[in-house]
Amino acid sequence: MKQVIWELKEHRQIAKNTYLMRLSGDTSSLVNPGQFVEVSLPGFYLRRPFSVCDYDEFGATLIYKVLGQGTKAMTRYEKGMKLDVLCGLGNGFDLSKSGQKPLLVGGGAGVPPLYRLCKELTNMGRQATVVLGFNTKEEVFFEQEFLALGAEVIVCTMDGSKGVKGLVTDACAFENHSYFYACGPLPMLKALCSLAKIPGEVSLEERMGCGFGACMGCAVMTKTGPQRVCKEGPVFHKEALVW
Amino acid sequence: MKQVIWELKEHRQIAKNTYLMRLSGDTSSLVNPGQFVEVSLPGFYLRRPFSVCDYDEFGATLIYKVLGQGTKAMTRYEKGMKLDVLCGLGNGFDLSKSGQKPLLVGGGAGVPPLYRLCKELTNMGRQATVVLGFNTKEEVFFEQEFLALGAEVIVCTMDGSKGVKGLVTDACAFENHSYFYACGPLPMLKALCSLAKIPGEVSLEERMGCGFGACMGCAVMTKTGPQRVCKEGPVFHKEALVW
Amino acid sequence: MVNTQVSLCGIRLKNPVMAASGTFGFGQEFARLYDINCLGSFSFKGTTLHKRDGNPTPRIAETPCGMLNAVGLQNPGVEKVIEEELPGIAKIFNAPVMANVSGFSVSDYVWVCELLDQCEQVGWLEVNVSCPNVHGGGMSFGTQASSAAEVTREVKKVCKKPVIIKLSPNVTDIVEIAKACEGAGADGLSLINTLLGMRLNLKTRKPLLPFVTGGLSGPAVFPVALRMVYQVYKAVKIPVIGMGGVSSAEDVIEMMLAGATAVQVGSANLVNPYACRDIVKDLPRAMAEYNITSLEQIIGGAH
Amino acid sequence: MVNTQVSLCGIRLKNPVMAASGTFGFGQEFARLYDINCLGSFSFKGTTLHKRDGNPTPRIAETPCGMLNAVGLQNPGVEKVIEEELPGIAKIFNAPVMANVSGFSVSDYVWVCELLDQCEQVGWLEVNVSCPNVHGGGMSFGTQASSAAEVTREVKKVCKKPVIIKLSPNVTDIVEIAKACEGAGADGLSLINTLLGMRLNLKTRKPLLPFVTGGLSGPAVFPVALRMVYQVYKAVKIPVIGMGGVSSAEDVIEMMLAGATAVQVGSANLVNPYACRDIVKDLPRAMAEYNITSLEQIIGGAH
Ligand SMILES: Cc1cc2nc3c(=O)[nH]c(=O)nc-3n(C[C@H](O)[C@H](O)[C@H](O)COP(=O)(O)OP(=O)(O)OC[C@H]3O[C@@H](n4cnc5c(N)ncnc54)[C@H](O)[C@@H]3O)c2cc1C
Ligand SMILES: Cc1cc2nc3c(=O)[nH]c(=O)nc-3n(C[C@H](O)[C@H](O)[C@H](O)COP(=O)(O)OP(=O)(O)OC[C@H]3O[C@@H](n4cnc5c(N)ncnc54)[C@H](O)[C@@H]3O)c2cc1C
Ligand SMILES: Cc1cc2nc3c(=O)[nH]c(=O)nc-3n(C[C@H](O)[C@H](O)[C@H](O)COP(=O)(O)O)c2cc1C
Ligand SMILES: Cc1cc2nc3c(=O)[nH]c(=O)nc-3n(C[C@H](O)[C@H](O)[C@H](O)COP(=O)(O)O)c2cc1C
Ligand code: FES
Ligand code: FES
Repeated sequence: MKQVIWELKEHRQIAKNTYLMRLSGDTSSLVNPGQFVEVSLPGFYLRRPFSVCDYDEFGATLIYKVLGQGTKAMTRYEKGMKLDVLCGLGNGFDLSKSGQKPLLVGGGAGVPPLYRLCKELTNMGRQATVVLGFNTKEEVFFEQEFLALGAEVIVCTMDGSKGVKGLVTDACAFENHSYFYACGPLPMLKALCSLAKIPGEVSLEERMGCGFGACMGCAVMTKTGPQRVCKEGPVFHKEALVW
Repeated sequence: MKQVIWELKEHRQIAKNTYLMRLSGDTSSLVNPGQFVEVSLPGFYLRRPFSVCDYDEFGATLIYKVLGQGTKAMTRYEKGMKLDVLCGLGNGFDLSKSGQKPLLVGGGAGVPPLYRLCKELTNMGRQATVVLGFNTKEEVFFEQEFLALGAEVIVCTMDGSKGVKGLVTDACAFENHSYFYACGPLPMLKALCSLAKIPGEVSLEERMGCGFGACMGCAVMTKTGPQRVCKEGPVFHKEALVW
Repeated sequence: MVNTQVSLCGIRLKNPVMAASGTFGFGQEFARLYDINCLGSFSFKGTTLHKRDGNPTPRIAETPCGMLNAVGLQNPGVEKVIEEELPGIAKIFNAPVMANVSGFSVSDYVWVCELLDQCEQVGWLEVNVSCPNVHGGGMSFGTQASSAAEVTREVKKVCKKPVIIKLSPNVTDIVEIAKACEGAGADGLSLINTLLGMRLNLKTRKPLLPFVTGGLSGPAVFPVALRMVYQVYKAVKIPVIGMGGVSSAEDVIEMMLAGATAVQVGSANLVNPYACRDIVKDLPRAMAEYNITSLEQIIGGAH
Repeated sequence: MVNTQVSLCGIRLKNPVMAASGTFGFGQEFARLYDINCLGSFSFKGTTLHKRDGNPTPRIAETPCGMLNAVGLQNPGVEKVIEEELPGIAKIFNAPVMANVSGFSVSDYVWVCELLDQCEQVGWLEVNVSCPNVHGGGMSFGTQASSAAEVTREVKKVCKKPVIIKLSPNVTDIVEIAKACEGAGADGLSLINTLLGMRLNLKTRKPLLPFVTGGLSGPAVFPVALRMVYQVYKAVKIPVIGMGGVSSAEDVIEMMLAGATAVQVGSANLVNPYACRDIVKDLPRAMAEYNITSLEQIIGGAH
């Protein structure tokens, strides 16, 4: 973990209520896809956690969905703004377990960290299948970006306005894959874990006090006792969790 | 009173710990010299009161001294910044009483409102004498500006590093004037009022809740009972006050 | 169309938003800025039997997301309020107002309430047993169940109009005091008054307020106020008026879900003179966002 | 040269800045970021007799200038703390630490304190009779003078080290409770723990925290904390540790002027992991600004 100042270089809406921020600055504390950052928002007491969607040595990309007051305020941030960020938080995904044909499942605001994951897996020569779930066509984002990485992409929408109609679970052919990675709303993750016969890991969300392990605000129950989403997580093995 | 948005057009240091802000926007609620505004500072709960130093139909000038956290934050405000301002507060000075040779006495951060006052008095053909008091040479500001209005200007410094050494009271020749106007620290105002045999009026400072008469936070005792500095003041006749 | 009406002790309000006592004077300053008839009502400045000049200044200090005040109940006294202020209010506000009353003895409260109860414009008496800014004042009544109940009981004897007791948050168990007031006949409860706080002046190294302590208000206290409204709503049957840091339409909704029948806006008026109007204007949008069609239906909805 | 040293119950601290319990874990996360030996000391996570998994999540909510927590004393239990955490602390911190203790019965407190009292690294026992986030937990002890005194008395019997009682701000009269603890033998007092607060989730219309209420901390509570430190300092002879919203060197000075011998920094660590270090670094500048040459000399200076 490292406290860094990032400058907002690009900020645009990419789907309904969904924005992309490209930020420049020190990313040296990022080591795994699936790690996250805690962004300090002027006028708000607690920092906001966001997964790193992608990064290089010069900066990182975040994608956020407008959910409450903080993310609403973020939409007004302008190019050139400096953001105080705790970077390199959490464990991230375990690339070593992927097998040859990993399945990546993302729902809504859970899609961003899968992009970096997919990129690294593809670079390792894996053939990733990406299932992206949204409520409706207007919310879909990053389909093209995943395709550009060379992944097979299946889009699902709840209302059927695009791609497969229904839940991501309806579109997951677990039997064709050896391992899965998932990030999204809790009900989606629970459903996936109970349906999937294959091993896999999921990235959890929890309201956080600190984001770096100090406050015990974000504990989730695991087979070995409570663990911190921000420190031992956000990625947990399917088998470790006690829902 | 009117709530307005002013844009910061110019911002520079003019003396030790002393800054000038030129702001553009609606000034239609200003009617008298000596009125003040309440500026909302991002990140601070209460607004900050500042006297209007000068204005025209396009904007106003404020001069502030760094005193605490809020004014310290203000020094970092950049051109283009928009400020939420309650404009046109308080009564202001009574021009009609000035006589031909009014005496204007300002101490430190109390100098700004005297500039507009002096300007209006000069425009009315009065011959103003302005006594400006500061701690030291580095804090002196607006001597030239008052001279440019055609006023006689006497600068005093406590340490004698510029002009008359000592208090403004040492430099006030009350006998040559029919009326005085004063703004500055409370001890200075008290001393003036007790020394001056001539009539006059003083502008008071008080910590404020609202600045427009709603909270009774700023009351000062007068012969007719407690009165609000923000509403019945900030300018009070020497005789009205009960120190 | 959304319905913002609520009923408070039998009086219909066009919406639950009221200005809180001590932050709205007698309405005049605000009436010059906007038509205050958009408000459900307002509670006027705390009124005492005799005129009070209040505490020495400074009376105000800033705090993170809030402020301290030690105004000390400066007011012209009940007679002047009735003779001068109420006729003034009649010109700017055409619904019932809430008369906020303070005192230094039970008989003070009784006297003032009896007089104000007879004024046509007064819809409710809001009996402040919780002002922290006067020595030997209301605060002491509001920090004990027995004395809060006594004031309630005696005031009720002389009033025909609904009597609302305004409670202090500076207590171990607000529920106990709320129940005692209900038991003594209170028609409603207002909470919270200010939390007792303090600041120092680092330059002089002395308390910033010559009164030493002051009452903390503003957004900083909202979570404490909400908790107390929630707890008291659960424990009593009479309506609760929620206040403490309310600054937005969302805050109003949160207070009502916690159990408030009406919601007062205090300090927000001081930093944004249009706060009450803005909140009222914004209510329909916020209601739509949270699928609320009638505010009255959400009262206590979080329980 | 300015002198930042203070003495707390006979133990010399290089400066009065300590991290507050529950916001600094057992120091490990922070030791990875900076050398925590720059701190006066720190109080480790509230420790109970048996291991506790804490409350269901969410345990954290945001408030204006502050936060609510309902962690519920998640900790590995006193034995694991002694076996695993204290040796861990030994590697990163070479001054005495403060052992924060919670319990659900007087005997709980006694057991845990007795065990921790024997640990070399422990300088003081900080007995938390004020945790609002456990049902039937410490809070009930801290809201009554008699039970707070009882815990104090029993714990004192088994401890050689200074016993500091951590008080709850959710009381009508903190001075009464402080005096009761002093009378029962307390060597010092820590205040304040969190104020009881609450938030709702407007989308679900239910309490945001499944525990319903949470403890309010952060800058929002600073004026309340300062007032209590001021009041308690005036009433007792034992040292007071001040906390509640402290986030800057100026806040430390304000707390000390009000009467604090040492000052704890809590929530600030969570939003700025370097908060304690930054405050310590900034102290000499702030002292110079307010003409302070020795911090020990300003304790209670506002009285
Ligand atoms: C590890 C992690 C990674 C995340 N990555 C992303 C991402 O890449 N893109 C994205 O859009 N969102 C992401 N989220 C969710 C994101 O943090 C929340 O949407 C955001 O904090 C909401 O802030 P707000 O101010 O708009 O909401 P408000 O409800 O106004 O916030 C109030 C408080 O609750 C917290 N909070 C509210 N909702 C959530 C939530 N779902 N998860 C965690 N905290 C919450 C806020 O952080 C804040 O402290 C992630 C969350 C976690 C824990
Ligand atoms: C009618 C009026 C006109 C003023 N005009 C000017 C001016 O033209 N130029 C100038 O430099 N200063 C002026 N002042 C003083 C100015 O308002 C304060 O210096 C400023 O508010 C300090 O803010 P701060 O955040 O730096 O101080 P802090 O001490 O951090 O502020 C804390 C709180 O105290 C209040 N406060 C602190 N000092 C004062 C004070 N002396 N007077 C009133 N409130 C105070 C602040 O407004 C704020 O609410 C005027 C004050 C009044 C009442
Ligand atoms: C300047 C000021 C003066 C107040 N005067 C009174 C009063 O006279 N009577 C009263 O019952 N409450 C008084 N209050 C308390 C408010 O009515 C309200 O209960 C409290 O401020 C909490 O609400 P808020 O956070 O919205 O301000 C006063 C508050 C402030 C800030
Ligand atoms: C997340 C969190 C956990 C806490 N846990 C404890 C605890 O275990 N024991 C304790 O005595 N106080 C605990 N506290 C209270 C703090 O130590 C401190 O008294 C309080 O937060 C006020 O200080 P602050 O405003 O600086 O945070 C906790 C506070 C927070 C925010
Ligand atoms: S958020 Fe503080 S420990 Fe995870
Ligand atoms: S500051 Fe509110 S009445 Fe003057």
